[in-house]
Amino acid sequence: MSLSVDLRHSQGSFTLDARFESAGTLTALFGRSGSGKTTLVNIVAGLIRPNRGRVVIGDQVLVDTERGLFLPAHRRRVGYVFQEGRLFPHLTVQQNLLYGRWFAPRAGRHGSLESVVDLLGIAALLERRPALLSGGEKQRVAIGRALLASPRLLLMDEPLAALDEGRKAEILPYIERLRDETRIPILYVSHAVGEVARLAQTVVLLNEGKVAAAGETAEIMGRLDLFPMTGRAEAGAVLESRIEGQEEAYGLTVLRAAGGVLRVPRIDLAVGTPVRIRIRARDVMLALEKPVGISALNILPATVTELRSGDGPIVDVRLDCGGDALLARVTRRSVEVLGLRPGLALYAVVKSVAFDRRSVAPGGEGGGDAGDV
Amino acid sequence: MSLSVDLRHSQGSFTLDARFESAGTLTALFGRSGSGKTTLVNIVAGLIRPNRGRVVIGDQVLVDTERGLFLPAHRRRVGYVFQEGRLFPHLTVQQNLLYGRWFAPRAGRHGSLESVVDLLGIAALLERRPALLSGGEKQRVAIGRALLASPRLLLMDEPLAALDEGRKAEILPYIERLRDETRIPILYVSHAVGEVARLAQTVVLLNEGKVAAAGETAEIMGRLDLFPMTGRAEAGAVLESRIEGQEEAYGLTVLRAAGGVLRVPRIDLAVGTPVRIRIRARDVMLALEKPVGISALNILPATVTELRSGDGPIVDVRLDCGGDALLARVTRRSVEVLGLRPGLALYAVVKSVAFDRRSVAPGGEGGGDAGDV
Amino acid sequence: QGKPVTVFAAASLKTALDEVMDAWSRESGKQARVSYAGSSALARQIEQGAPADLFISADIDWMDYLEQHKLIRAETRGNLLGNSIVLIASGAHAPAVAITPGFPLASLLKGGRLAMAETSAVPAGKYGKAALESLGVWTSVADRLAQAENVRAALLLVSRGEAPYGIVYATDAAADPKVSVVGTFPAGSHPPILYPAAILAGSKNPDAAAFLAHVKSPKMKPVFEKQGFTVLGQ
Amino acid sequence: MDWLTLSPDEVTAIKLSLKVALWAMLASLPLGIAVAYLLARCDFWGKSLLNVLVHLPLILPPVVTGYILLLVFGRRGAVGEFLDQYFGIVFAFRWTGAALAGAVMGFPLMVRAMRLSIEAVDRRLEQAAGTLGANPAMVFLTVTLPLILPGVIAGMILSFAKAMGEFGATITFVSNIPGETQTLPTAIYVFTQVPGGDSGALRLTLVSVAISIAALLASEFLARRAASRIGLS
Amino acid sequence: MDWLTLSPDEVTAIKLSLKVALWAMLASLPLGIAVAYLLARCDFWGKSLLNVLVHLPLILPPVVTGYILLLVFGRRGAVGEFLDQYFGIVFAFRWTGAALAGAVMGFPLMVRAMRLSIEAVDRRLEQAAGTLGANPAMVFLTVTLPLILPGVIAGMILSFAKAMGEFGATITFVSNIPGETQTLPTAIYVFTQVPGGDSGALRLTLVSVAISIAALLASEFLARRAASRIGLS
Ligand SMILES: Nc1ncnc2c1ncn2[C@@H]1O[C@H](COP(=O)(O)OP(=O)(O)OP(=O)(O)O)[C@@H](O)[C@H]1O
Ligand SMILES: Nc1ncnc2c1ncn2[C@@H]1O[C@H](COP(=O)(O)OP(=O)(O)OP(=O)(O)O)[C@@H](O)[C@H]1O
Ligand SMILES: [Mg+2]
Ligand SMILES: [Mg+2]
Repeated sequence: MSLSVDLRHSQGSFTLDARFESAGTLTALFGRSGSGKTTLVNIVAGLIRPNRGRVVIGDQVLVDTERGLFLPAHRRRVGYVFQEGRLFPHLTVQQNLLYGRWFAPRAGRHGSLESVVDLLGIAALLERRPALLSGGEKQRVAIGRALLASPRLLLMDEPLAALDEGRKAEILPYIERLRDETRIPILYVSHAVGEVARLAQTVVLLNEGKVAAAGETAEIMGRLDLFPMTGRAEAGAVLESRIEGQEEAYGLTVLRAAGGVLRVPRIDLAVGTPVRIRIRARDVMLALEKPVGISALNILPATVTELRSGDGPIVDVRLDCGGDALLARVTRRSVEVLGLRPGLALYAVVKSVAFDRRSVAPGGEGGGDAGDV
Repeated sequence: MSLSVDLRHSQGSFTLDARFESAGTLTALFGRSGSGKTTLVNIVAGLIRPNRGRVVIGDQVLVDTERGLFLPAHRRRVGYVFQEGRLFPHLTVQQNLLYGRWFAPRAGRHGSLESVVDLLGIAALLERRPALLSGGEKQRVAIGRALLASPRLLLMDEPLAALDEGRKAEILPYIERLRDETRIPILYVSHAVGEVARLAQTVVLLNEGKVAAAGETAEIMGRLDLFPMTGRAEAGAVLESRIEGQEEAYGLTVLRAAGGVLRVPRIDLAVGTPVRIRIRARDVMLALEKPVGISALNILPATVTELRSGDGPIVDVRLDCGGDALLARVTRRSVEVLGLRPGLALYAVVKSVAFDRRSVAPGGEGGGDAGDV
Repeated sequence: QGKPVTVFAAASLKTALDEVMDAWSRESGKQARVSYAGSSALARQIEQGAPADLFISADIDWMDYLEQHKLIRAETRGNLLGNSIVLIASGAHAPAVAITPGFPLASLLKGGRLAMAETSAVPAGKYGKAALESLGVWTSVADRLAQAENVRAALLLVSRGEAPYGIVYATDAAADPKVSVVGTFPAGSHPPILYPAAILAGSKNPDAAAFLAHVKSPKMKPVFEKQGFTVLGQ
Repeated sequence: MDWLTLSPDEVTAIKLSLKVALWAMLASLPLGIAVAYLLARCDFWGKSLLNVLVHLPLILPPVVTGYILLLVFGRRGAVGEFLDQYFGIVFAFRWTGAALAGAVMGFPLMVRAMRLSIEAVDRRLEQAAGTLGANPAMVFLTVTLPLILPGVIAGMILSFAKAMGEFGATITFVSNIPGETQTLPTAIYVFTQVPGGDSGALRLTLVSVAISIAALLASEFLARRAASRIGLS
Repeated sequence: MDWLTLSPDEVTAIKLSLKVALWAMLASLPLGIAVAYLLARCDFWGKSLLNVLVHLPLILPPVVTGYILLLVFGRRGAVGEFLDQYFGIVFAFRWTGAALAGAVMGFPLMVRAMRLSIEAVDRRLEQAAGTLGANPAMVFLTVTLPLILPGVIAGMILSFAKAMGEFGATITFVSNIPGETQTLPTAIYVFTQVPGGDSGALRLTLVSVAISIAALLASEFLARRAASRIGLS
């Protein structure tokens, strides 16, 4: 389902002026603290009435100030994971979780209490009241509450910020499944580039209330000029590939991208399934000759297309890898020593690969899975 | 100043039973959601009276249930950055920031309002009330408020969780400076292994209310058996080194570790200063022959000492690198193809280096700096 | 057995009237009930259609008011009881005071206050004021008054020693051992203190007249006299 | 201890007082909550007027309030006549009138307590309930109401206590008819009006205080439970 | 409109009423806050007793309260005698006594409002203030008090309004001395006791209502400001 936003809203000295379309089921809102992410989500949820503008999800108009249309929050059926929890203090965890159920139509329910409770590891907390929970426990209950409301649109404002890596690693695949299986549109706010790159089909980059960039995750994450905003450390490129085969013995899956063959931890998908993989610039090394006797599994021939140095000793290198763009991050010293320049043919040595099943057709045909080596 | 904790406290069905000593000025509390981190910090702050136990900071006893001693919170002079903000809603941001000042003795003040406001980027918010701030803005004000209270002990409960990478990158060095210059002991709760590894001298790993491990950051982060708790993705080793020289032209600094020479983005410290560097396992590649014509700057000869495979295709390799331990993460396939086994001599190719000035003497002699290539 | 007779009576009559009522119930087997309150409140309620049969007021004015508005049966109106007002002093053994024209009340007060019921609204206060005026001492004590909500409150002030002297009904003074009656105001010094009674125009209870007759009957005389009232003959 | 024995009339008065106070409290509760909500949350024309109206019984001497009630709700009163004719509800000189007087006198106290609680509710929780599909009425029932329970209980006990103690307006409005409108306070009042009535007044006062203590303790208990459910303590 | 003209005595009564109500409100404020805090926050032996004591003026008929005041604070009363002898404070027949009566009658209302507000304060904010070095007294002054301001204001207006309307306890305690203890309600009462006094009662009632409207509007304004400072609206 597509999400179309075209808004203008002022609060105090801050003005949100955002316009974007997203066809993806998971749209990431990305931007620095105070850039207007929560404000935008609140407008979509119906908690703020925008000064003017239009929000449409699928074929349902949520707001249209020109036509004087404003669907009240309780009729939007959004599941909103708030940045600050907002659990009901007078209800137990279980009652909090089931709150949205009372109001959701029976048909269209997805996710049972048990499965969500299991996923979030909150079975032991069901009888407690929120005041007695730890920060991360509260956040998990808030996620569960939104999921169990069987929403038609999921709004998640930094849902995983308070969680440890282990817990995140358990919840992320669930969100991916949700995205792919139920095809509920998700608007996802996060500061973690890794999360965004992994989950989002579309990224909207907000900067001081304005949309600095919006588009396919691959494109946005690969744009060197956006690094100051997307964060350098996590920058990378996204490649399209297909599953070529499985190496059962090693627990690896072989992928074929335009630039060559890649090996990644096992993906449980049929041969031929399209898969999107993300390769962080910092995980790519450049070699003039094809290295041998090396632990890295993935060595792709490539050509330098662009060099861009930031401040400091670092240079971002854009490569052409069989038609796809690849990013590598090296030092100025290496640029000089290796004589890197546009046009130079060399090898990209990729150590880690983050990947993500590319959704091909609506309706989805199986669980996605994800990993990070 | 040393921190010594020996506590037993029950709340509901949860029991915290923690005992550790930390000589470091920054002690990281690390552990999964619900493992008791906040509870421990609250006890140190004086907000919870433990059932029994003792907390001593430097030569000051904060609690000693055996001797019936309990220093009330307002006499402990801690600066506590709460997990949930807790800004005073009736005060402006500026008044919130200066609140602790009213009660702090004039002598011993560190950090001016201006410098803290600048650091946190909240100059435009000073006249506002907390209700009108974004999530990250609130968190920044909370950090400022604790810093400006001129505390003798800083307690930070996930202070950076709500902040974007850019902002984090600005605040982290400040915390490092605080740690090194003012030598205020800091108890720092975080889920981000990167943050912990970078900041902490001592790591205390909590698991279900018990101390699973406590000790030097290098040791804890390098222990393969703790990976399930510390998180695999960020695992790595910490090496001791000294500044050997500067390569001004490239913006690089040359470090000498036991295992060889390393090049890292410039550190503004005098030659000879000891520096601690962290090398993530995922950033280390193994090569049987010394690679040439490669962009990685750091190639260290090493010997395999231990192989430990987890579930899946990944194997963690422990290396001996001139006496220091180094970790590398490779696939089972590579182990087989390269024939990795304990005793094998090979080369560790290190792409990225995270580092951190090792504090040598009390009193500190200059600003630390940090980077990540 | 018909509906009980409902009597609206001034609160100060409670003790006596309760006894009278009991006697009636015993004798006639019929029921009566009394709503005791201030005369003014009762009169206003009657004006607003209160379901009362008989009104016994402590105040001529309110009975006149009802009569003007044709709310009582004028032919049944009669003065039931009489009372007198006395000067009381704090303490059980205060010396008597001769209440004569121009008697030195102001100097007796010695800077204290003279406790009275409210002099423009409450009957006992109005009578007291009239008496003091006719005796020519009003102006000397007008700014030394402590005007209470009712006679009982005035009595309380003297009884507690808050005020050295007070003017109350003889009926109230008799019952309090902590005050002594130091003089009685001559009957001519104030309008007669009367408790008029009348059957109300809206009364449909046939027993009302019987009850009124019972109240007036000589048998009940001692009951009222025990409380210090003068029972007025018809 | 003879003077402690209650006469049958007094027992009747006690029972009546309880009935009157309970009804005064319960009957004014829904309106009280509604008015408190309006005053706390809404801005409308005439809000100040409503506010003044609610406070009036507090400001006016009770006798005046009682008189106004008599004029309005009495048999000859505009509203009284109407209610009698069309609904058969009569207040004049009935225990219902005593309850009305008690309710009116306690209304400002009840409303204020509940209003304070409503104003203290974190509206973000109500928003959260809205996003989960609860319409405004459900939000009120499932979130606001439970959260303001301590205030509702406080308002109820204030109203009850006031109705138990109310005398001026009651005696002016519905008089002091034994078995019908003679409540504890009016009975006490009459005792204070006659010589030798002190012991009677004291006796009934003790009863009145005992009842209110019981009510107060019950309310504290309930409020404590409500507060602990909200996690305030 | 002749009947609207105020007599000099009435003007005096109005001024006195204002003075009495203001003092009643202000003088009971510190004690009210302290008691509200105790009841909201502390557990101690005799808490229920204190609670009952505070509510007593609400429960008892005002005449009884006035009577008790007279017994305790009268010249011959235990406390009254002591205060007179050692501090020269006299309540009997003085406007101070009227203020005391007003304060006592308004006390349960004041305490309840403030107590509700205190109970609603997020104690985690007070803890935060504590960690920043504020001792309990400073925490109260800089955090708790500003946060309960709406409740304090509500308590003040309730106390003021009650003192403006109080009549039974006042006239019983300090009687009705023009210029000293004759407040508006007692003046109104007197008018209601005589046939034909209605216009006078109405005139003074209007004045009383006007004053209270002004006070109410002022309190609403202040409460709104306080609330917006807390960010509640
Ligand atoms: N007041 C309380 N009463 C009972 N149990 C509590 C209370 N507060 C916290 N707990 C429980 O104690 C455990 C530890 O809580 P704590 O807040 O210390 O966790 P934490 O390590 O800070 O977790 P997080 O990372 O999620 O903030 C949790 O299981 C929590 O449910
Ligand atoms: N009610 C308000 N009135 C005025 N300004 C506001 C209000 N709420 C937020 N702001 C301002 O609007 C801007 C955007 O706020 P918003 O909460 O949308 O930021 P955000 O992108 O969610 O940031 P964060 O990552 O820190 O949560 C901020 O500068 C904030 O100070
Ligand atoms: Mg936000
Ligand atoms: Mg925590």
